[in-house]
Amino acid sequence: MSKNDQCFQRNAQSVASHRCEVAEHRWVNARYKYLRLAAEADLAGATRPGQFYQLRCPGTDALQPFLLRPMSVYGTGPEAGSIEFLYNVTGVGTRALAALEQGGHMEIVGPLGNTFGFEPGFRHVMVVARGVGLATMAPLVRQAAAAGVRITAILSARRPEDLMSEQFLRGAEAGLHCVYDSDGSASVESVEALLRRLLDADAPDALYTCGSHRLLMLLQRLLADYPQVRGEVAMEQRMACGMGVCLSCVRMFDREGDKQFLRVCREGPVFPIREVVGEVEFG
Amino acid sequence: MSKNDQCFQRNAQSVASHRCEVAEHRWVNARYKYLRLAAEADLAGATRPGQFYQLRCPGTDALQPFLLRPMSVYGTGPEAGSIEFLYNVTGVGTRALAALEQGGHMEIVGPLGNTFGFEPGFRHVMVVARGVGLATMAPLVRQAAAAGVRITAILSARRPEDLMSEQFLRGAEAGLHCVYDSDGSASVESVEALLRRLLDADAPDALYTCGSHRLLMLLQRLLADYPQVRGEVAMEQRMACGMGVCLSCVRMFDREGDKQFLRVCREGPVFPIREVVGEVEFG
Amino acid sequence: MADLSVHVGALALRNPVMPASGCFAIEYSEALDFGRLGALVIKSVSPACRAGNPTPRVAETRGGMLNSIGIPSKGLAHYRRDVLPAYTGHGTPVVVSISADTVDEFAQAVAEMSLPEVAVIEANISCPNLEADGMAFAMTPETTYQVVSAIRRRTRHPFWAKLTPNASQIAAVAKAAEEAGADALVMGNTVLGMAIDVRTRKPRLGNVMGGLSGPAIKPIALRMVHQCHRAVRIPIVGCGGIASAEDAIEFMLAGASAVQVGTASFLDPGAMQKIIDGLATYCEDTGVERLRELTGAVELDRHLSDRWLRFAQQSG
Amino acid sequence: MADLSVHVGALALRNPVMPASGCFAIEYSEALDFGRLGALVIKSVSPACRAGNPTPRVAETRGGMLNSIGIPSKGLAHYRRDVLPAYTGHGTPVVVSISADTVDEFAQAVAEMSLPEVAVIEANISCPNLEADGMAFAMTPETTYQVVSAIRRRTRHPFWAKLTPNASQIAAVAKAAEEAGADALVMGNTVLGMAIDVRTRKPRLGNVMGGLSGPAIKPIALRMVHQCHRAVRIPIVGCGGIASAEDAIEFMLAGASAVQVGTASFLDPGAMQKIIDGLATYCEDTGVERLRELTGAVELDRHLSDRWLRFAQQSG
Ligand SMILES: Cc1cc2nc3c(=O)[nH]c(=O)nc-3n(C[C@H](O)[C@H](O)[C@H](O)COP(=O)(O)OP(=O)(O)OC[C@H]3O[C@@H](n4cnc5c(N)ncnc54)[C@H](O)[C@@H]3O)c2cc1C
Ligand SMILES: Cc1cc2nc3c(=O)[nH]c(=O)nc-3n(C[C@H](O)[C@H](O)[C@H](O)COP(=O)(O)OP(=O)(O)OC[C@H]3O[C@@H](n4cnc5c(N)ncnc54)[C@H](O)[C@@H]3O)c2cc1C
Ligand SMILES: Cc1cc2nc3c(=O)[nH]c(=O)nc-3n(C[C@H](O)[C@H](O)[C@H](O)COP(=O)(O)O)c2cc1C
Ligand SMILES: Cc1cc2nc3c(=O)[nH]c(=O)nc-3n(C[C@H](O)[C@H](O)[C@H](O)COP(=O)(O)O)c2cc1C
Ligand code: FES
Ligand code: FES
Repeated sequence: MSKNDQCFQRNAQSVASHRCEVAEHRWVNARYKYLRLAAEADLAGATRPGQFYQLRCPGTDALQPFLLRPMSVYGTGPEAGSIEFLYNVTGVGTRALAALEQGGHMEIVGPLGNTFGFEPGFRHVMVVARGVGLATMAPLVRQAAAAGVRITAILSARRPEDLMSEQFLRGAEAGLHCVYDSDGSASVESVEALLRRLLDADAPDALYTCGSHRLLMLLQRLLADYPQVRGEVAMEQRMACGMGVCLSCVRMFDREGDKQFLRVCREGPVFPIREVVGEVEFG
Repeated sequence: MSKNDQCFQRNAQSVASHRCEVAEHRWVNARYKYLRLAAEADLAGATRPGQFYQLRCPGTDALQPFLLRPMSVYGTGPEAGSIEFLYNVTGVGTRALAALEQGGHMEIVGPLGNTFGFEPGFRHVMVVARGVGLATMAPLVRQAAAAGVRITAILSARRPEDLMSEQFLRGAEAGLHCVYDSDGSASVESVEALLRRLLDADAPDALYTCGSHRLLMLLQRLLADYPQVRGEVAMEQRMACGMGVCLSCVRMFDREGDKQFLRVCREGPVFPIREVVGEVEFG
Repeated sequence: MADLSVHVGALALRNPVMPASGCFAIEYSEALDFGRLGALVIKSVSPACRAGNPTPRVAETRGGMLNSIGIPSKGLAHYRRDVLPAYTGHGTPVVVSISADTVDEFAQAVAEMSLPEVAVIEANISCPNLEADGMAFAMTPETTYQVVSAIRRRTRHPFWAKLTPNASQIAAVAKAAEEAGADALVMGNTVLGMAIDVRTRKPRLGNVMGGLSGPAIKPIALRMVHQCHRAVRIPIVGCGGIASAEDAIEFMLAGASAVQVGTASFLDPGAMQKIIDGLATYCEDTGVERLRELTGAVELDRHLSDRWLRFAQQSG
Repeated sequence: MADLSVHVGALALRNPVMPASGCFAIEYSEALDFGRLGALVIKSVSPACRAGNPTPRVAETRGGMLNSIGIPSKGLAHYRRDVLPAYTGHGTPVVVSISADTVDEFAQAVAEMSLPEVAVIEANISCPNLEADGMAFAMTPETTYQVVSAIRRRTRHPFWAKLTPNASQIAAVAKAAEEAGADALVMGNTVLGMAIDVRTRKPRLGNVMGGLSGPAIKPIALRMVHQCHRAVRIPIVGCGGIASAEDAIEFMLAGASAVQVGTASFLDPGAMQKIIDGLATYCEDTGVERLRELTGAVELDRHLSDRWLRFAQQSG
């Protein structure tokens, strides 16, 4: 666990619960909703790519979430208080959230977690995304585009209608490769072949992924053959505090030969792909 | 406890939880809100004056009521599914309710409780109301007006701006007497003098009251001198089930010389004024 | 349509959903068809006449409520004559719940109520034992054994012992009830709690303390059902915070053969019927043919701790 | 501005609000000024090194959450060197919480942590006692007495015994802790609970059972604070479901001298500061000059039951 003079890994200047107004809230496809909130504070200035907030999803008669829900920041700005999320409507909390109407209010806590290891001096980055991973990496894509860094994007989805490539790139230019379960192009073998071709043709400075454990394991294996490429993944785990306090969100990582439990909410959510221990799932 | 062939006092053909849409919701004065709901079922046809519903006030982030809140029906119709409430915004539940927006939804359970003992053959009725009592007796006033029965109304309030006489009469004609704390006219002595004058001048067939324990005690005393006048009061008590099941809402009454605990939600909320036992408050 | 029928010992029920004692009465026939419930459980009656506790008798808390109704009672004769008959004509088994102050009074009352029209007697041994300084019978294995065996000696009727979640050694209490001859356990009653009005500084209940019920206590009751299920072989009726079909399933998976619904009916008098309908839907959606097969079917991975320990030991 | 300061025994606090162990760590300095809290209570440490429990370690319930974090620990030496120092420079008393597996280990660990920079040691005797088959020390008065007196013999530091709401005879446990020499009680820890995912049929926690915390348990914890307050003369620190200034006041009225806030911080890391501000507002609004005067100030009407009985006896 890295240390600074505050005796802990500081991820943000300050973290607080922000009461926000729902500025925009709409379906993107059959399963995902886009949410834009307006806060008083300068969240755009305080938040870096890869970071997340915890959302206090407002309860409804039938759905009464208690814990906050961790959500990656999908975007910020242009107003200082403007912050965007893109989320999959699945369980109690996200279904309750989906019922929130424009003009309504909700609280979010953050910014939380670390950021992607992006350096403006990079020449070329590669992003491999599936599902919610897309929301997490969108700010990184924007950052890379703004820095004039070349982007190669591999997007994986069940079917073409699930892909959301426009939502991912948001106008950024990228070499785009789309793969699908429906036509077999998203199988591990096909993606491996595609990735090797891309890596061999023009190895990026860094490769980022989020949203699929299978892809993560594939990339970890591949990266062994490309030692010069930095690899990073944004991970998920059940959370309570989201701030590193409760120790609920641990996963095991192999950091310099030393296997240790790290907190996804604090030392992560972004970890070096090479450090991930391909643990079995517990419980 | 009166019995019928169902071995219990049946107050309604059937009781259910009705999901309603908020058709209208607005402040009437600084403390009271008017709420009109639209249900699928024919609540107008099923509900009689004096009956109440239990409202499932939707929770907010800060306010999370658990139990339902008993509220008298302030009015029904003209649509079959239309039902109105008039409520004082005070504690957790009513403050949460006050935040509910037009177009939103909520559930209500009912109809519950008994009805006022009104007979169409009456010539003249007197109503003595204060505070929320006004909401409870408004349907009775409408019923009396529709039956062509003459109405004398004594309305009591802290100050003229709290009175809501229009909300009470809703266009019905009545001999209206307003008394206020602010000018002393609502003191027990003044009201006693007023009532004696009215009763002596033209004794009504029945006298109804709701909303003030002090007025109730006064009326009980007065009615001893007017044995021919029927007297009824709508009572309140903490409730859980609202249906006569949990036994939480009992108060003591003197029914034919036999003191007994009756359930405000089932044998009431309307009781003969003469049966009320002026109990001390417990807890 | 899936088979929702269950057994609680020898007693067959058309479905596992029945009311919890004190949260049900004849007035609910305005909202429910009693012929479609699994059983009808009536409010506890005590042989001694009592007025019940001072008002206010209920207060709400987060996700639940406190009650201190007490057991208002006009005695067994009145009960038999004026209360019981209304429940017996619906083609649904009737469960009579008894409370009493002493072991003998309990046994005597159960004997007296072991009537042909009564399918089951539920002994609410979560109520205070006057011979043990007001501590509930079911608080210790010893007092549980005493009262349950005394009851067993006096009745051949099926009888269920209703345990209290306030007991710390619930498995031992459950075993004592089983050994003493209870036919089933009801797990459980309310959890003792309290609330104070910070404005008036007075307790919110006239009786100061009262029983906490509703969804707030569900995880506690569920845990105890699971612990009882591991400890005894007699069937368990789960109770505590059940408000939906999923809650009922959760209790069955933890080991319950049937469930009781209390507080949820106060929020919707049609709740039990909705739960029954929801059980049928759940079975259809998940391909369960016989609901009763869910009893105790929680999937515990007995090797998980070991695997975790081995996994965790890799760390420094 | 009202005087918010309180005493817990000899220890003076600028206000009664402190975190609950395991629900606070140095990272909250991003959200809170540690110099404005009443005290800083650190996550329990055990002398034995442990990885903690399998994931998932948390699950939500109605109005609360279950956790089975366990007490991950790298031992006392690591704690003293790498954990403790970050807490000691804020001008706010530091409370070190200790867990251990046996009586001796407990006493030894407390002795070792009785350091000048530590204001108080909190003994988390709600944790499993390996010598009593894993049952928590604080489950019975006997084991409570044993462990607390062993600790007392080894330290002169102020020390608080943290009790568990799973104990059925809480007043007797509290008395045992007092007699054995605890300087104060913390009432209390989480309530054992369980949840099952009805889709997967698996327990929601890797460890199957876990501790219930949050507003759901508030009425239970409050009742126990009241029972402890009646039973002992040492001060009580209230804990369980406190999420607002009104909750804190409720616990003080019931008998707490100070309060701990756990789960509420997870929903808002600034919760403790909001509670402190709310206490000041409450005092102003209600004319309370010294907050500490609220301790035990619940207005109980000792004659209410009698009055009620006389009143009720009028009925037939
Ligand atoms: C750092 C991080 C960033 C995330 N970003 C996004 C995002 O941008 N878009 C998006 O759609 N989803 C994202 N997720 C996943 C998202 O948190 C879960 O989908 C969500 O919590 C599910 O909540 P629910 O109430 O719908 O499900 P429920 O099943 O009701 O949740 C029950 C509990 O499990 C937790 N939980 C369920 N699934 C997950 C999960 N996958 N990861 C962690 N906890 C979970 C919930 O938070 C809650 O505590 C992110 C997760 C993490 C950890
Ligand atoms: C039959 C009946 C009809 C009523 N009709 C109306 C009406 O038409 N308009 C109106 O404004 N009020 C009416 N009331 C009173 C209304 O129920 C309470 O004002 C309301 O419950 C307060 O809820 P709260 O959440 O704001 O207060 P809280 O203080 O949060 O309530 C806490 C608990 O106490 C109960 N409670 C509080 N005050 C009362 C009370 N006076 N009577 C019964 N329970 C109470 C609540 O229902 C809740 O269970 C009626 C009460 C009864 C019994
Ligand atoms: C208002 C009320 C009255 C109750 N009366 C009794 C009773 O008379 N006998 C009994 O055994 N349990 C009684 N209980 C406990 C319930 O039967 C049930 O065990 C408890 O409420 C937990 O279930 P729930 O969370 O579904 O309500 C009562 C509960 C409530 C809320
Ligand atoms: C995630 C989590 C971890 C906890 N860890 C500890 C611990 O290490 N030691 C301890 O004494 N209590 C621990 N507790 C219990 C809390 O200190 C507190 O007693 C309990 O949560 C009740 O308070 P609350 O409802 O305010 O959370 C933990 C609680 C939670 C939720
Ligand atoms: S969620 Fe609490 S430590 Fe990560
Ligand atoms: S509120 Fe339940 S009996 Fe009246």
